[in-house]
Amino acid sequence: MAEMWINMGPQHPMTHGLWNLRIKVDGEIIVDAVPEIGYLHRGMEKIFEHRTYPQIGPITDRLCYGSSFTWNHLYCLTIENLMKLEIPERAKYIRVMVIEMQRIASHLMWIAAYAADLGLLAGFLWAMREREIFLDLMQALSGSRLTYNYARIGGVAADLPSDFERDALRAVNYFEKKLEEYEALYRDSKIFLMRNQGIGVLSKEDAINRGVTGPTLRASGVKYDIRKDQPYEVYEEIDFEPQSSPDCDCYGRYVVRMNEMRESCKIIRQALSKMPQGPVRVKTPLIGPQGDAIGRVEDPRGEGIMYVIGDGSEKPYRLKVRSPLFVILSAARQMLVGYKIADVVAIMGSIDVCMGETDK
Amino acid sequence: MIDLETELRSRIDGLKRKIVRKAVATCERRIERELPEKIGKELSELHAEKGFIRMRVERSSILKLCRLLKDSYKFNHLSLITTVDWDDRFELVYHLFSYPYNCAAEIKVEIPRDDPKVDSVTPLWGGANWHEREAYDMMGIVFLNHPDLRRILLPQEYEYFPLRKDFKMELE
Amino acid sequence: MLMRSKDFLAWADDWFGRVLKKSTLGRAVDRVFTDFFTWARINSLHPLHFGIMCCAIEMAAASAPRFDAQRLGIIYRSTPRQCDILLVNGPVSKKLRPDLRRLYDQMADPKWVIAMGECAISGGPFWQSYSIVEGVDQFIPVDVYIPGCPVRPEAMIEGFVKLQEKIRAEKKGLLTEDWVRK
Amino acid sequence: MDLWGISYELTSFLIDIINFFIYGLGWLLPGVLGDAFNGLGDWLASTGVLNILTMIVEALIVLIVAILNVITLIWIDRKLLARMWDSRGPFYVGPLGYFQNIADGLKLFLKQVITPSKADKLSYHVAPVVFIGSSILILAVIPLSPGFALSYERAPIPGGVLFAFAIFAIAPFSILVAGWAQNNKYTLIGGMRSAAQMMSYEIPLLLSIASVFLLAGSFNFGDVVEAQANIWFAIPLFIGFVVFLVCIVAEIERIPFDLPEAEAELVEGWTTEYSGMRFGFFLMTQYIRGYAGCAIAAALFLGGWHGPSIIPDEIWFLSKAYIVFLIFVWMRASLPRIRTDQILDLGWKRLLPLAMINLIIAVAMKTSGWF
Repeated sequence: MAEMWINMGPQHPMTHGLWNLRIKVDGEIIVDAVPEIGYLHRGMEKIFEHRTYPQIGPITDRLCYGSSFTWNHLYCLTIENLMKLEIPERAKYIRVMVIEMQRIASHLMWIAAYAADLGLLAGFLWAMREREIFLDLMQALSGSRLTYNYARIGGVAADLPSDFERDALRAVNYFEKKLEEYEALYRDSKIFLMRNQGIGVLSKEDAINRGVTGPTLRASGVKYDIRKDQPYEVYEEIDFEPQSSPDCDCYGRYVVRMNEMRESCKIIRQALSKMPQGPVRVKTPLIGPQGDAIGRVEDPRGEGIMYVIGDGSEKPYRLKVRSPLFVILSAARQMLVGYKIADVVAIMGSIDVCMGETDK
Repeated sequence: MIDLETELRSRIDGLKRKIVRKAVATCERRIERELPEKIGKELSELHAEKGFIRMRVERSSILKLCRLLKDSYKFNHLSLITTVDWDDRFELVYHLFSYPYNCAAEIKVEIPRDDPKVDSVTPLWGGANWHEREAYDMMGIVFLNHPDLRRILLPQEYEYFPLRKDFKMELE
Repeated sequence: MLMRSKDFLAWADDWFGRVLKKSTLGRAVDRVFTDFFTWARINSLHPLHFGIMCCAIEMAAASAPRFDAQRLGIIYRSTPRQCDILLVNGPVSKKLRPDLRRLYDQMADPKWVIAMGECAISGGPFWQSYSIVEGVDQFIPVDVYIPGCPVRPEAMIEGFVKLQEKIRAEKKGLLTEDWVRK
Repeated sequence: MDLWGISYELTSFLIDIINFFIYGLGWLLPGVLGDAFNGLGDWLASTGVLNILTMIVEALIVLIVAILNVITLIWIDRKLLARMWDSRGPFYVGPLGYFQNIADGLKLFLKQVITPSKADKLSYHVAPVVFIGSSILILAVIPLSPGFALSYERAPIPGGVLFAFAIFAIAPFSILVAGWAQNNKYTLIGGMRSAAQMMSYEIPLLLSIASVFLLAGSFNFGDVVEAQANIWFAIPLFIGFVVFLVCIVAEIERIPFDLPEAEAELVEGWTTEYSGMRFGFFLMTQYIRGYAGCAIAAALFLGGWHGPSIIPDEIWFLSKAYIVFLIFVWMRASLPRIRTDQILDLGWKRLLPLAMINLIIAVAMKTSGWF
């Protein structure tokens, strides 16, 4: 068969969002791939320049719909760095706990979409079922299911509701049992292994050179976790192990994410037990200083950075967002070429696409 | 048993952190000592603290500096390229990270507004490709020797560079 | 009297159509079948599997066990040819606009459009941004608006129920009404 | 009493009623016209016409029973899958959502039929007809019991199993044509995949049933089932049964072998451009083929209608077929989709040798005189 270009997107079940993957195939084998993004470009960075510091908070929630709290928190962290604020200890622990809950919810969303891509709808529905438990917890905290706006500059919006510790512990215990069920569905399935092992290989050198971060980088054998290597909030005092896998393939990414969920459970438990009493928020100035600051966190999808430049007014002069998926998608060609059309869904599913942050 | 294990692990972690801090300090000192000689006058600012090295360089030697940082000081991760519009000039801010030394670098480059051209760093870091395309798309900065400099987020036929300060949006 | 088969079919179609639409026979047939057809339409709403932003996640959550939109017969189809509903669940950027219009045009009649969430209704938090279309109703007709940012799954199912009510109230028959939108 | 007998009685009863009026008219009208009506009545009551009309009635009965079964299967599929996914499935339309499929079908019937302007018009319209027509033909030869089978004057169809599999093999042709005719890259790839998959799975499939023919010594459904009066063939030919099940899943394109219509990568596969009832035909045909596959599995390996005679034969047969279908549903709920090259690998490198081994076992059993 002659070579031909196939457009996958913007409306395509593989895309999970809104982008276009143009692949050139020779029969069933991919010989070239060109990702095309920007269908969800909302001009976030321009909007940021027109809003005051507190007004930006809710918009950063919409940066990534899979893990909105991480981005909200990253924004607050960056502005705190800019204003040189020290936030209360209890707020830090609450943030860490909510970030990890968000990480679990985000990874569950990932495994759901990934399973649906591979044709395993049971995986989709089961993961969505367990995700609801964590959404309930977040709802108790903030009143919203998806976009929480819970982090504030100088702390968090409100203290934990009553009995929250009990519910959270119960949810974590329940979820750890359910994770074993997932493993039975995925890891113990021969077909799942056949579809994932040796697929979408991204070598260590390539991964570093292309700027790939997060679980995708760790699955390529680089044990680099910002939570461990450049700790923010109170990650320094929490005992956990960054997960990595030497596989470099889709299965490696699966293993890394599954183990990260286990680690997140551990972190939630520790954060709950070590959490001190005290205020959760400090007073903050409305006007930011001149100068620049950078915030850097480990998003569920990779390295999230915000770089803010203040000009001494109530609005930021420039707020730049570094989205992990934006960079990982640019490495799509390296991952795709040489594999089959059917592998596109596995490879693109394994990097956990979220277009909100990518297109900004 | 478990207590012993956690105790041990936390001690090992502490040791590791000490080693890393030492490595960071070494890296910082090396850079502070060696870079001004190697780059020369064009490196107008160099300042390091807590593993975060700030540099300011003329645009003609950005590629030279980046190559040096990558090859000699193992800054193997280009994280971010920010463009800032200071009304009279553009400024590019590169954020680099080094996985082995665990330290960060920030390079600022100023570009005149009437000639927004700068060397591309894509030959060094493949990940710079899309960052530079985004910078072109949003701010209209042309990267020389870039493999594929097209608009990335906006439609190809779009006429403006929206993040420039003279592109006004009726938004209040 | 000599006709080619195509002409004959067109002639017969026209003749039957005229007789059925004008005469009481057509109205009688409609009266018998309209309820039946409406029942089929409202119970088999297949939206297009098309996610844009936050509400797409809630759309997925709505078909998950807790909310379970499948009870109402809501199944997502991946190709626009086999869908009844275009569920616009996010802001429409200027880059997406022609593609979305094309998707709408590709769908088979009868078709409905649901604008889900603030972004699809008016642009939401990104209102007046340089790259956002202020509401999907600027270029395709919308039947049901579901407010919320993001829309909760219950609200989405409620929106579907509202659409069912709308179809039931329209009570369009097979013969006397033209389904193709002008 | 068998199907032919029932249909014959029914048809002759109907013709008697009609003839009452025709002879009445012949008696009333004078002269040549009256003679003509009398002649018409005689012609209608003659054996040849009666037989042909009986065959039509019989075919209609078989078709309706089969379609009812297919609708039930679709319902079972949706309900059971939903339960395995921890949700409820269709719920509000009819008792336990049984009428959901009917609503879906009726709605598809009312949808606009779009013909893409660049499609190959003739093959675009013919392909669904060939697909559903060939699949319904399979149902003609499947007996639910010795009585409930399509026959002509109580003579069963010779070589029914062979006929069923010959018809089964037509489907890839129409899928390929459909995929080509829509002028869409996804459908083309889907069609190619489907053809490759079905053709490579025909061989182990036919080899596994060859062993059944060998033991039963006949190509008739009736004889094959009668040969299992003492022991089901699934027990001595267990390998063959497994090979047959895997192959039939591939033939009816269900998960894990549904890659021709892999919705994640190929946007509903080879039906992407079909809309309205043409798509409905495809959807329904896949379940018709599923039902046919399950019924054939029940007849060839699970002893057909044999069972304690408290329950009627037909119920025995159908419950066995449904149980086979439940296995398919279970597979769909718990397995991901396999890849094209892997499916061909599995077919040629695993199933084909297994089918050969199974054939050797059958030959050994036959020569040693066990059957």
